[in-house]
Amino acid sequence: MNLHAILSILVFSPLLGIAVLALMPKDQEKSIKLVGFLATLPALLISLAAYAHYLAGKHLSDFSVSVEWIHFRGMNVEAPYFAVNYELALSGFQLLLVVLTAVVATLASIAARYVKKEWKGFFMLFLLLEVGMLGVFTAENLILFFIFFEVTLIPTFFLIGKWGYFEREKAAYSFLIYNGLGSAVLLIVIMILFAKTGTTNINILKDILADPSAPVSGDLKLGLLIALLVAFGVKLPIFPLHSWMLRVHVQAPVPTVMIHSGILLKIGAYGLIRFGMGLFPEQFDTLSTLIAVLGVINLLYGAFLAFIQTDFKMVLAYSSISHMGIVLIGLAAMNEAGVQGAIFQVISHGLISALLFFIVGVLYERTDTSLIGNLGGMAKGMPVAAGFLLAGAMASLGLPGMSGFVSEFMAFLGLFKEMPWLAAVGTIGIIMTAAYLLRAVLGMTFGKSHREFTGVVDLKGVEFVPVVVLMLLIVLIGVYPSVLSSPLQATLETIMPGLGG
Amino acid sequence: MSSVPASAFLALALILFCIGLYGALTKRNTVIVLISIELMLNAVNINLVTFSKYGMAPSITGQIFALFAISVAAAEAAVGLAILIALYRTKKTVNIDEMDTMKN
Amino acid sequence: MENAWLIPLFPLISFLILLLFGKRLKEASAYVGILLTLASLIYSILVLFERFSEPTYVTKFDWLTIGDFHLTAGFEVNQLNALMLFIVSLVSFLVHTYSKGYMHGDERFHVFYAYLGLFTFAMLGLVISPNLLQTYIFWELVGVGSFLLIGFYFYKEEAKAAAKKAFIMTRIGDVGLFIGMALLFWQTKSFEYSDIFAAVDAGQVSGTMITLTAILIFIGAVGKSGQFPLHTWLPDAMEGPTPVSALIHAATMVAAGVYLVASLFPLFSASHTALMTVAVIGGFTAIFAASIGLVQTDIKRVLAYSTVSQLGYMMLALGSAGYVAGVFHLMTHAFFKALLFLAAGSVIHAVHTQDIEEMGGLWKKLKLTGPLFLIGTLAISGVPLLSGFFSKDEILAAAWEGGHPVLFVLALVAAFFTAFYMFRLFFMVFTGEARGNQKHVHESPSVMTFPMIILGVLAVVAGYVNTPWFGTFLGDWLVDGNEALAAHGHHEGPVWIMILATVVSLLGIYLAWLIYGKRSVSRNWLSGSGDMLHTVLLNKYYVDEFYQLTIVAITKGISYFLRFIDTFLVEGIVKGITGFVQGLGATGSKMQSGQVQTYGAVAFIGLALLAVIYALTGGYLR
Amino acid sequence: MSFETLSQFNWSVMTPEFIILGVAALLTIMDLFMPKGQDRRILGWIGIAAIAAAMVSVASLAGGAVVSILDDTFRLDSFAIAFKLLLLGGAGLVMFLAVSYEAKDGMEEYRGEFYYLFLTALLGAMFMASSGDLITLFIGLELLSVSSYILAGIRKHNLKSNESAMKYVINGGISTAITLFGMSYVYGLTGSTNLLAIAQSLSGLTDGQHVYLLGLSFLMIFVGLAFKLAAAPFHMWAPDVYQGAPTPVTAFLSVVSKTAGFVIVIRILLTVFGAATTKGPGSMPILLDMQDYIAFIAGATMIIGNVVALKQSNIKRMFAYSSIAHAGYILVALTSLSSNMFYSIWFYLLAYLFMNLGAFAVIQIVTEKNGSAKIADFAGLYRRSPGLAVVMGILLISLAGFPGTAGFIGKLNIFIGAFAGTPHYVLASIMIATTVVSYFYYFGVMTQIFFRPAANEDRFKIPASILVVLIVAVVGSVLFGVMPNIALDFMNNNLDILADFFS
Repeated sequence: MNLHAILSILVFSPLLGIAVLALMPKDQEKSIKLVGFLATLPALLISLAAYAHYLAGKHLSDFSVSVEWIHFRGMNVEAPYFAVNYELALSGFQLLLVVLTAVVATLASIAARYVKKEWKGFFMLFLLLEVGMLGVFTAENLILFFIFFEVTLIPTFFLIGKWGYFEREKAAYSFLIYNGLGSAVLLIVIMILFAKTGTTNINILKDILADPSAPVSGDLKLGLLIALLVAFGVKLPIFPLHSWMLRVHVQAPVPTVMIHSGILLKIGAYGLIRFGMGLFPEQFDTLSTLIAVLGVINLLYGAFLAFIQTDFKMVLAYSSISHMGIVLIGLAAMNEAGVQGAIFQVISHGLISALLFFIVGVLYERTDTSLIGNLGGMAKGMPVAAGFLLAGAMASLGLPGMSGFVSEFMAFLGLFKEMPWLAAVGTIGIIMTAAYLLRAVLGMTFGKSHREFTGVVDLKGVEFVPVVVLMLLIVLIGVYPSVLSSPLQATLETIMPGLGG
Repeated sequence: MSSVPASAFLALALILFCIGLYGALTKRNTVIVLISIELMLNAVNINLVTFSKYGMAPSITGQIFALFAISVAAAEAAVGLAILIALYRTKKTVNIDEMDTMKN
Repeated sequence: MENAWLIPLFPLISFLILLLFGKRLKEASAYVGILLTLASLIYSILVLFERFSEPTYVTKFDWLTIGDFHLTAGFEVNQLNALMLFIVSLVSFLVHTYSKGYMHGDERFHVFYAYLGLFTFAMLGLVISPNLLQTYIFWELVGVGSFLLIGFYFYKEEAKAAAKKAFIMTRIGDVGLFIGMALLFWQTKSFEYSDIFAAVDAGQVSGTMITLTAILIFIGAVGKSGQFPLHTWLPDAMEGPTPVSALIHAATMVAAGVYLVASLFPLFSASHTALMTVAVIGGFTAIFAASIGLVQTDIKRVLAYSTVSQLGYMMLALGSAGYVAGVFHLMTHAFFKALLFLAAGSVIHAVHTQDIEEMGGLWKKLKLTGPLFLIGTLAISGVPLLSGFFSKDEILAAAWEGGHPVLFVLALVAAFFTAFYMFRLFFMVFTGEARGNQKHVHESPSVMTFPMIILGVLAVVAGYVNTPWFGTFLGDWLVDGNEALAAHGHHEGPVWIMILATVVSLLGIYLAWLIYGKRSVSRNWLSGSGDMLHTVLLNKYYVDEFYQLTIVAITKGISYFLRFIDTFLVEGIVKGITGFVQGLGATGSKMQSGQVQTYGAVAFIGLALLAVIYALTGGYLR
Repeated sequence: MSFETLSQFNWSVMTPEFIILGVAALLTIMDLFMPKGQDRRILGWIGIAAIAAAMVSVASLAGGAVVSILDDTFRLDSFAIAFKLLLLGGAGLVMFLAVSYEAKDGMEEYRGEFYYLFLTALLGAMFMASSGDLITLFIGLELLSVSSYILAGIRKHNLKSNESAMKYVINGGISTAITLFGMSYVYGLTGSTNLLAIAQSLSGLTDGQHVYLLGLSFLMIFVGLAFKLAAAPFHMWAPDVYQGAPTPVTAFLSVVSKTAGFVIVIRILLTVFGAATTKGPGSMPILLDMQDYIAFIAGATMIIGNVVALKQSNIKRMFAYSSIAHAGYILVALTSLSSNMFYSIWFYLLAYLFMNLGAFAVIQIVTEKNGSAKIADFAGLYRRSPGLAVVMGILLISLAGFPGTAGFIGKLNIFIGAFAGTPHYVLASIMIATTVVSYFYYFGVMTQIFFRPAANEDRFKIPASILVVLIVAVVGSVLFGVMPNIALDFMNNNLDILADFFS
């Protein structure tokens, strides 16, 4: 069979679901939710198949596809210049993110059982969002990447603004505007590169920018990298560009926030690694100290603020900021350990935050609150949920044997080689993480129960699927990290020579 | 015959243009505003005719242009006045500063 | 030995089984736990004996690849590991058995056993780790196990607080360990103990770096072993069920710190400063905790502080290059302290209180527990011919030989204190007449007494594996084949030390008897001597309060400051920008006055503006 | 000029114009002789047919060499063809809107005029597209303007309609005067009104004084023409006129009239000032010298349009500002003067045609239903008519310039031009920033449509003619967003504007 079509099928398979949904009457809740769930499966299966394909020792390049698409006219140069192809491909790194996306999307579609109204519209947008995310991670040129990037924007806006909690519209708007600005900056960078070099294919660009005779001066490169840092800094988010993300995490509905904190934030990290580091290695090196400082700031800032939140969602939101700081720390190290740690953190946080937000969603469904104070002593009422919550917290605070540790460990290990003092400061974050997570989680689960948990049912039925799957993956990565590290080796080798490190 | 220098005509045209502009931007009565616009257009015509006589490369085209300008100006004025009448029927005023039902 | 990795596996299996099926098994869970720990006990005994004859066994496989570095996982069986394996699995097994009686009737019985399994697994994994990274991993897991068990009675606010405290305080130490580890890695390019030692011997690592890393790693040990200043969590940890206190906070986990220092001894011994630090901290903690122990009235807290102080002893030993002494005391202490805790547990089980003021006169009622408790007390007080005597003597000798006269004196005083408060405890609990109601007080079931008996026996005889008289088998064995340690083997301390130690401890016992046994001296004799001092001790030198006022307060302060920034600076800027744009729009739409002439004017002004610019620049902007 | 010379001209190149002219005249007569009561919509359909025919003939003329007749006052080059297609397409869709526009407020008996005035206006625009002489340019411009004055005021019993017409006339008059004044100087300096002749004689310009004067006339012409583009500083009429005029007229002004404006601007600026030198032959042309002024106007236009739009509560006013903003975007392309300028401007106008006319179609339906044009009237549109809501959503997304729509590709084109050669970072940054600002109001409409509850649940009935517009608009916006090369390649293969623009 022809493997080149696979990626396109993978990316656009959710559209099938959209088509089916479009034909369904809008009031059949059960069947709509079922279809919505089923529609996420093809992508999941294909991505897993691709992973198997990799494990079987075959080349991921088998999947890459490139088709003539847009050719911008009037620049008085012939193709391939100013031609944008439809080109998808998979590297190890991308493969992992695609798998992560597919998994989280499927689980989120299960979590969508809590959606109360207009399931049809919800799932159509949800699936569109999945298309966008899958595309982002497989796109091989900047313009295609940007297109998919924006495709994620609009569904998310509606998913937040229509199905979210109390202040949903405000949240949706700040999401739109911040990310709009971020993508605007990104677009400028892309178009400058495009106008200067006539191509946006990442690999070709890498070669062009690598040779000193390129039409892009060093200063310009530095400027572009800083712009990229801002663009993806909004997504990641990097302090002080984070305030939108707090609102989103608090207001968005369960499945959306799972996707959002699990995948969408990771696009920022992906972009920084693939484009920031991949295209401008020297400039990245010159900025590494700054990035490390930003990372430490993120780490501590998020941690300290999470320490005094009263709403568990806010705790998680700030903890996301804090954990993304670790990504920056790892990147700033610019050595195998650091970068690998950063990538690990991307994936592990994707799983962990999805898990935690799902559990919070469950709690909210049961108790109509996510305030730590109101949930005290929850372990009495719903021990299993409490147990998983605790486990999730442990994973999040970097307990060995779970994915969080490996990434944190490597990121810091990397930085300790380059900037030991900064790293030492950063380790305060490790303590604070434990502090705020225990404060919050124990506050919810342990202690005297402030409320009657009678009638509050524990985790049950299909709710176990996301929780257990995510937990298993977290532990798997924690115990046997090679599942991630081996596909990454190739990617790292491609990035590292550029770093000369 | 003693010739008046071209610059004089141009100056006249410029002045006329400015008067017209001033009238168009300040007068309350719409009719006068329309007339002021006519003044501006006529300033143009003076320019054209002047140039067609004393220009860099004198030619008849200027005067043709002027003729077109005149006729167009007439058409414009006609339409303007027609609209003004319609407006007057509904609003019972020709004061331009009272035409502000649409704003914010 | 090739299959020593099975030893930790058994408890893990029990953990998993109980996690999944515990609810159905109910009390039967106990058997699962007991049998599986028994299995690992037997296996570890085999390994121990095997190790007597065979050399160290190491095996490892790639765990994680970072670029060119291959981080490995595996296990190693050297003397120390083998010994620890035996101690841990033994105590764990006994505690498992004991708990069947102690926890009887608890609705979360199976959860308790699951946690025990998890902890045992982690602890056993810790002791067979061949490299720092793996050690760290299990080190953390052990912490979690302890955290879970301390917080077992989760609905009690105290338990919650204690669990949180334990986790965070140990975490602080762990970070030290983490940093040390990371730095050491980039120095030696490896986490393997062997490579590290090799690199240290080869002098690849600068002296300062050795000192720095050693001390950082020691901070980790300080956290786990409840050394000053990170000791405060350990007494609070007594909120956990008593068997847990016996297993984790007396015998095994808290000793992990000592174990860590011991297993990294070559690194420490390479830096005099590091050793000195260890010794000083240890010595200080020993006397510091002992002094607090003098006045506590909660039976478990007294034991807790004595644990802290004993751990201080071990650190002191290691710090003054008494490798064998440290490990030796670690072993004996494990036995008699576990014994004491279990006995205390059985007492609490009987009288349903932990306040010694409400006990008394239990000697007659608890026919078995009493004597066993006495054995333990004698052992810890260092009365001759019991295990504690030999190990403590070894330490004093080491301290003296190591040339720390001051620490030596401190140790002596600590020994005196220990003897005093332990017997104070004993007398108040078992002698005199009953305070508080003691109706239907009864001896614990045999399932609880049996482990105590075994420990009792060990508490008596364990010392004889390493004595000045019957040969120093343990010492020789521990250092055998390891020149790095050979220097720090058994010390033949001068006899006067032994005598002095004996005298001191006997004095302590005598004083305790005068006050609490014979009551010839008023109880307030000590507190009377300075009420101030008494309250200070009672409040544990106000260390907790101090932390509350400093670290916690500062943290909170920073947080609120940052929140201020978040709400006003970050949000403020955003609001400012949006406000500006909105304002621009507002003015723009205000200009839209509906006055057509304004529009024309604007156009004209625009034109004029451009024309003026044009005129001023003479038509050439560039 | 004798009959022979007249008959020698290749009149066939004027076929499209003749068709429109003829049908316009025909409609006038039919309207005259039609019985009073009879429905005049038929005239509209005839007009549509005429436009379709004209389009076909224009398309058939594509690809040929440059033909210029009547002493080079009328020239048919690729530029003319390309933009005539836009004008005709736009006018056609507008006619569809007009056919279903409900006549009230005194325009009932003028319905006939309503249609053929569109045609005359269109005719003027087409002449502008292919005139090679200042005079014909001016005539075309005025034909367009005067017709649209009347159109704006055609609801003669409606105060707003009258008022908007009045404002339009006055501002239009002023702008015309200013433009003409500028033109008169150009004529004075060259003694000719033929663009190419002017270019010829200016290419040797050396005298600093003359250059200076020419610069001034440049400013006058540009500012004067800014009126048609609704670009700053001559933009302020737009909101009022857009609001008061009948919706089809508003649509016409925002698309066709704007396109025509760009046609004339490009014609004059490139031919006249592109050739005029600053310091003798071979030196930098005035146009490049004046680039910064265009940039200044472009920036101001984008900022004003997008920022003020935030504050609007009337959908038509909002779209007025949005159209101002879009004019600004196109001016960025004009500023950059890059080699792909024609492509980017043409493509953007094409995209704008689809998305804006589609949006106005929706607006017309909703406003006629509710009798008012408040943005709040869109509340709950999604519940009332999901189809309409989704269509509007797509069009708004395209206007906001999100990928997958023609609006996005149009912006990409402009950016390529702006960064290629000497990059215009500031201008491009303003453009992107204001684009983000525009999300606010476009998505504001979306929130009304999708999030807010509906005031009343009664549904809409969509007339066939408007349905056509909607379908064409959506298909166009999406198709050219996904496969822009359909348009780009057509232009690339058939219309070599750059080559025959100056010949």
